[in-house]
Amino acid sequence: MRILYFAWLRERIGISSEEVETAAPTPAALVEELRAREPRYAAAFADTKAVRVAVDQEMRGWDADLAGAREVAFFPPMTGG
Amino acid sequence: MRILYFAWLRERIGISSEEVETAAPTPAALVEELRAREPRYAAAFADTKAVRVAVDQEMRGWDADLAGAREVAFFPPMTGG
Amino acid sequence: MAIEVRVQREPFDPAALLPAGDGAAGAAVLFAGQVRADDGLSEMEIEHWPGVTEERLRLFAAEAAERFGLLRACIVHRHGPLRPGETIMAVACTAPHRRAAFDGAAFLMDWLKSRAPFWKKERGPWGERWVEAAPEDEDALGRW
Amino acid sequence: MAIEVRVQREPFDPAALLPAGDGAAGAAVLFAGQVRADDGLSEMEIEHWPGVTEERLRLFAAEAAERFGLLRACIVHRHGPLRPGETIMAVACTAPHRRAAFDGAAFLMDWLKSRAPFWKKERGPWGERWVEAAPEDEDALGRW
Repeated sequence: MRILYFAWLRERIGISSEEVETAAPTPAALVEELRAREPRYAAAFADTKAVRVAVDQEMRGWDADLAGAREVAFFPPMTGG
Repeated sequence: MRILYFAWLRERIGISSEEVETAAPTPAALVEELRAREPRYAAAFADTKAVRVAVDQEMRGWDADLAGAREVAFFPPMTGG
Repeated sequence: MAIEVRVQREPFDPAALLPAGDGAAGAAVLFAGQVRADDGLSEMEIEHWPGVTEERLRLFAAEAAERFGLLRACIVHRHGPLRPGETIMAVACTAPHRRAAFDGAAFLMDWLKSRAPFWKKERGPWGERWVEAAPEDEDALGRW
Repeated sequence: MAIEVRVQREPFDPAALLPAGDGAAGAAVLFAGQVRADDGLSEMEIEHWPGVTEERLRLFAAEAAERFGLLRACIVHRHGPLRPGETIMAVACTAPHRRAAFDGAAFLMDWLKSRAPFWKKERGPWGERWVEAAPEDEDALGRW
């Protein structure tokens, strides 16, 4: 599965995207896996209330079904314009 | 007193302004005097619901006090923009 | 706070009313009104009340600037004959944030439509007719 | 109904988004957002999600066109580094009448602020910081 990071999540984790092997059923479970990997992930996902999720480019909740998903993106609330 | 006419009032009466000698106490009374003068005034002021009044360049009602007024303007509702 | 009002016979470029960014205005809203060719309209003629028109527009602009905290309010309105597609008038407002700039421009348009001494006559295949005031333009003032 | 969306690094002239009058559009509204020099800000950097951003903006523009009966909706948004006074983005809408053009532009701005994948970082005497989403921007969506 491809994972994308934007804005301060990208900065804290140090990469903008990566491919991971995971069977996480939800974004919440996926974040738990990432947090356990390295401190920089734990730091980036310390407060998930400030993080939004898109699954295959659609905004989704933390308990969305990741079965069949090819891409998950994590980012702070958008601030365009 | 100076009287101004705009838009279709100007067209129907045939002039854009004139000086009149009048002691009319209100715009309503002034219009009665004008109506009595000539058919073109009677035609222009046939329906005063479609006419607005400004006294010394301020929007006023038909029973406004004309004492001391130097200028009265008659026109249809404004349609700018 | 800067106010600029022009009532003129000559064509003008509405885009020229957009100011260069100055680091204070985060938002600029420009409205341009153009002559529509409805019902085969061939010409529109705008009459106004010289002197009084400018004074009213300056009052509206000052009121909008005060009310919405505008940094700049600019109104240009043409009179005389205009063809379909030509720009009749334009309003430009700048403010620190977008809501004020939008509200300033919409407020100015609503007031200008029913309270500035302009009258429009249309010419077309049907001859000529004076444009009547629209009840919704009067109603629009109610929201301010 | 025409829709145009551009996301680009290069500066652009917002005034160029105003279309020439075509006899159908009676009203054109142009919004331009500019970098404010608040708190001594020296640079803003805009990150976005290539591909997805454009797709979202096209969706918003199509929704606005449908909802308000716009004749044309155009959005240009920059990414990369910007200086105070520079134009970040602009939205232009045309419609037969003014209310639709105003509503179309305000709707696009509100959606773009909170639902298009852009993130802003500011640099200044205090170092650098990511701009946090404003609760009032989220609230603004409620009115549509």
